[in-house]
Amino acid sequence: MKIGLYPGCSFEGSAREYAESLRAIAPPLGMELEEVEGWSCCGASSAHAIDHGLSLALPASILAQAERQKMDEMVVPCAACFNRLASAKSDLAANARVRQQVADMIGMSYAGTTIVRNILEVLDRVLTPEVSKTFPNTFPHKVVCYYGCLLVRPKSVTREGRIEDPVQMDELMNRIGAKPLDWGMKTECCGASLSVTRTDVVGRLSGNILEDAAGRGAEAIIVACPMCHSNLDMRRKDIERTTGKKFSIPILYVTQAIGLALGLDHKQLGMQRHFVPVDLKGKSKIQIKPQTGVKAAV
Amino acid sequence: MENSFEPKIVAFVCNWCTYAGADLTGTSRTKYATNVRIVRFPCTGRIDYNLLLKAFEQGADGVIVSGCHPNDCHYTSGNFHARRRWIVFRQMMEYMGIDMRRVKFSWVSAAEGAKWAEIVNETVQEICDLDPSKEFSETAIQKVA
Amino acid sequence: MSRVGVFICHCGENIGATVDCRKVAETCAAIPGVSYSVDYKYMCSDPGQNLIREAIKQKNLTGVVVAACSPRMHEPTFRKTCAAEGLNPYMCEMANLREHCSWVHTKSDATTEKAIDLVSMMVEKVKRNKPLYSIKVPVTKTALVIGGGIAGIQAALDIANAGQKVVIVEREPSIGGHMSQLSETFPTLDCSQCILTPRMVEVAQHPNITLYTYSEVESLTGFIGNFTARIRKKARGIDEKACTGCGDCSTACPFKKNPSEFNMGLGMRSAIYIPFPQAVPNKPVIDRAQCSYYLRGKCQFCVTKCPANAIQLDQEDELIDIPVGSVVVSTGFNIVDTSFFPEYGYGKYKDVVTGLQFERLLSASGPTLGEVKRPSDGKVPKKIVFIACAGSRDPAKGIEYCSKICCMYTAKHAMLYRHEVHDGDAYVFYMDIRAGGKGYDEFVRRAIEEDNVNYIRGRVSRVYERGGKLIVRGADTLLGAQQVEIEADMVVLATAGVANAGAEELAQKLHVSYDSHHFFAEAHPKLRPVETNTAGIFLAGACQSPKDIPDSVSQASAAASKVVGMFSGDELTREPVVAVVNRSAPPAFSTCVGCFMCQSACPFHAIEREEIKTRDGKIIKTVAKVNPGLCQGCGTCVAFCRSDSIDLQGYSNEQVYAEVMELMS
Amino acid sequence: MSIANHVDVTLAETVQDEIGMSVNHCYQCGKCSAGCPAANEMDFAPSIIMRLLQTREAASEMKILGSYTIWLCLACHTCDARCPMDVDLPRIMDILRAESLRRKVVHRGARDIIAFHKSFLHTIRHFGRMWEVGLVAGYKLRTRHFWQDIVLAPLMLKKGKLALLPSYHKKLSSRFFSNAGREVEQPK
Repeated sequence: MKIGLYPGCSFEGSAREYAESLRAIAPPLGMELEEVEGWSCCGASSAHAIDHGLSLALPASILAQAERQKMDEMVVPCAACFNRLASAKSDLAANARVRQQVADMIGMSYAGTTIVRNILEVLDRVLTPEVSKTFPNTFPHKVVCYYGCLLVRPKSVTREGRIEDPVQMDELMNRIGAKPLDWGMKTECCGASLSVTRTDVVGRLSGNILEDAAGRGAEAIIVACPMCHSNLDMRRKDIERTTGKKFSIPILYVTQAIGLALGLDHKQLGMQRHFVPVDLKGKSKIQIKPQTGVKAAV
Repeated sequence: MENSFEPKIVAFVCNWCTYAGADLTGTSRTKYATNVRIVRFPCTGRIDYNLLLKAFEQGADGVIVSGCHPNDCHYTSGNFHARRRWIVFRQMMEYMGIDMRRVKFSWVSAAEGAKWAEIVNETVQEICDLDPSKEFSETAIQKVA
Repeated sequence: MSRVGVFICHCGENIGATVDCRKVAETCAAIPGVSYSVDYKYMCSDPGQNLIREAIKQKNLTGVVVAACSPRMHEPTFRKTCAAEGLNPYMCEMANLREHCSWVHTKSDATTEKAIDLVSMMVEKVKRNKPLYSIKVPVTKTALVIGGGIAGIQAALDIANAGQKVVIVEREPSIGGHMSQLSETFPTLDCSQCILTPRMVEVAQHPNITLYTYSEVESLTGFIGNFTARIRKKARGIDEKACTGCGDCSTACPFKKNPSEFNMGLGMRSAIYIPFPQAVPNKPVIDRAQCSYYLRGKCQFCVTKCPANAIQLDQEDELIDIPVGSVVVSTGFNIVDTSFFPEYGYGKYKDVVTGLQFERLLSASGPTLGEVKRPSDGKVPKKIVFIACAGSRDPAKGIEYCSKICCMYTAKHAMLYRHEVHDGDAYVFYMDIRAGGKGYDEFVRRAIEEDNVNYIRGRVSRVYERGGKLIVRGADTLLGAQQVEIEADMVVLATAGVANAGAEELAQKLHVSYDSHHFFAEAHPKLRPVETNTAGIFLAGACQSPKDIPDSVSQASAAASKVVGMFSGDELTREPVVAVVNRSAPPAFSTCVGCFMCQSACPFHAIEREEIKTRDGKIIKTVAKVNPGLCQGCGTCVAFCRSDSIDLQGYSNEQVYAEVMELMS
Repeated sequence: MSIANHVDVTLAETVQDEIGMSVNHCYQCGKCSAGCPAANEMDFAPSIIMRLLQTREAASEMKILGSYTIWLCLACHTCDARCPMDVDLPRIMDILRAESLRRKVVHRGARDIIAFHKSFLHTIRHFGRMWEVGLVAGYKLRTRHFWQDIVLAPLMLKKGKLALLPSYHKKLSSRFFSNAGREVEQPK
């Protein structure tokens, strides 16, 4: 299957292992990825936070380029970029006048013909149960799938039917022989957009996520979002500082888990880039103090 | 309305659904255009389509025919008969050269006060874009004669 | 030359504010044939009506046009007025200046213009009206009550006690409805079963009441006073005469693992079962979807075990036609579909239950025999959270309205829980407390003040499971909307009430209108709350809107009194709005050619063939004839008639053409 | 609070014009506040912001625009996903932030956050793409938080997650930026 690819900035920096693992599993899964030429940043959280025009212009320019390259579909592995592109697309579809203004801004024609897909939609298509049977290995681990916000909300943008309890990632894990556990933080926010400026908030929110995952005896948290990954992995020290607890649970990109099932080695999948070492033998070990009853009744 | 002229529109409605619906529009104080005059029938099944011709001949610019939704007819099947006869009659009116955009068919239930207001406003707007009705005097008469 | 009187009503400010009534009256005075035209503040008031009567007398009017509110509101009023003055009531017509003009337009010349058109249109009609005389039809003095819940039971008993015959049709195997599932009832906390069961028995034993349980209305034909109901009596698989209700069959049945409908799936029942101990009739029914005999053709344990040989596995559905004079619809309500609350984890977590399920957990006849135990592990919940408005007032998910009963039953639930589990904490998340009603607010205050139920004003965002606890994340909007997190053992949703599945279908069978939420529509929200738009069909209870028991019962009694009133005479007078085939003497002159298109079009089979014979009995021709008893006056036949031989009284071709021509002139 | 001193064009109107829904649509159930992951840090819970909007009072508007809340919103969309009245709070927050900047009444605690956004946009303006080093440098200069995350950088470098040089040099056309942005009306 030939499909367009918008890598997004993190693919060159903080999420290189995501890029590497995706590119590693693409051929065996029969995916041919065509990169959008001369792509720019999608604006992420900053653009729409303070400059609405920009938050439409940047995605529009990317989509316009994709159209030039005749892409019917484009996979956007970064959940944040996916969300920005998809919502800009629906905003532009909703209002012709705005569409025109934006087209003028970017100086390119924009029709909105390229369909924006997130990584799960695409993997679900190529990694069918049949295909998974042909895999050399399995990924026999207890995991929790963490979707975060950007893959599921808002419904209108993500086309996700089950926003409170999504399952595509869990199904993918099932197919590669993992045991996805039910847990409480599937779609809770990790605090990404305050990662740098309010690390304490991130510490608390991401802390809850690690705590719940570890508390249920998960061996790894599976993610499909560089923001979530960098918060849960790179910011592990900060989390431990705010929560006063130690967490050993590794964070894997969905593509890395699949890579392991495909029998690729850690290096091919960029595992060495993780801050939290990926050892899936030992269960993550931490004790969680019993919670108190009514929290905020102060 | 860009167009200045005030179209004359007559509405043939059934007593049980659309007339009641229009009453609800009133009780809920929803405003709509003044151009429509409602003629009340017991049932859309009663509406003899020659009345539409008569209306156009008399200079109506548009006609609304509205009754109960399918299956909701107070008399079980009046609205179905109306719909069936309309299929035939419409061809004749087209043959006579009447612009069929002047005739609006709709189902409005007793609970759909808001919908009635919408239908009236839409129709008035559409008819305004069509200019006053001349077809009948100009074409229809000659064709029939 | 006709002498029409035109009476323009201001309806206080309702019409007067936007329509220049004086001008309308003056303009209409000029219409040929109008000999009197006046405007007045309130036409429907006594002085107003006297104004009309005086005019009829003084000007000796031949017709009257009252331009006021909708004819659906006051046509009867003004027709009576005319009749009182000796003018045939059907010479009086109304122009709808309020609902169709003043209320939907702003003050302007156009509005007044429209008013004038509407009035003159009616004047042209009235000029062509003919005196009509109301039709007498016989009444079948039997009432059909659809639905055997508390509303149906009440209505049936009231009618039966007034000496009239009643037929009750209940879909379930037993009567009793939702009320029989309830534990205690607010605000008095008396046990639901204790007050209901005697009524149920009374129904079963009443000489005037025939009870069809496990049956449904297949169709309803005819018209007020003369309906025919076709009832499908679903096969129970039991000979009800022979069966003694001993229950041996259920004990014998090897398939006991079927979720019990009566216990909302919290308990199990066998494939052949009596829904609950106090069921009326106390006869079992075989659930053919679960019974091995029907699934695999094997196992007849019940048959062998039955001491009365009452089991009839080959029994089939029965169709019964019953003539009835009027119908009371009391099919009740249901609770919103359980897939409604993804964020509350209903269906995902066993210990998140609906209000009705919690009633069963509290009920002495319930799966836990009245002990509050949570479904997952049977432990007694020490911390319980009630979430109000679970479904109600949620336009985003489709139920905009307030379900009315939840505030009260939630207070009751919390209170009963506290009585049951003294060391337990009860929390209620609410938006508003709607406790209008006798002793209702006092009841809620008692829950808060005496039983120390913690009421927290705010909606719950999410419920999820952690370490065997249900984490309820809400906010306290009275403390600056600060977050509240409660680790609960159990969560009860104050589930919204919705129209019964199939309500729409039934409404269509009965030809009564229903609202956008599929609740049956009353004829007038204030003045005719138990009538429907179809004469002879009345509403009782929650099928019209969610209601508590007192409301349902009083509405039921109201409906019953309507029925009894209807049955008080031997015949009813019907509006003479019926079709007639023109028959000027000698009969041969009827223009009817006997194509009988009308016959095939008529929904009421009101068109008969009539042979016109010469004196020596030679048939000249066969023409159509309308049976005025059966004709409902829809007029479909008129539109079908190819030779203009059939016409509808009150909506004659002459009249409607005159209206249209007047409008456009 | 006196309901007297209204302002001529209220924030409520601005919001309504842009999201096509009256702020009165909110019936204050508090579900948004209940689910908001950042609510504990906020000076006003999201539902309180809605309430303040509903008052249409000059005083309330200053409270809103000067609030920390509008800057702490994570745009995680938990609120509007569950809002029974379909109120699009994240979009309202966007609008309020823009207005707060326009009227220059930004909460002092929000300076860092704005500094971050500014340096982010500055970086992509110059390199077309995000470049962590540039971003962080810019941020530190703006905020003087020189020591923040100082341990992270070398580690990222070691793990190959930090590019010392921007991967790509393509200035973004200035037409993309806020002056232009202002001309763009928010889609209804």
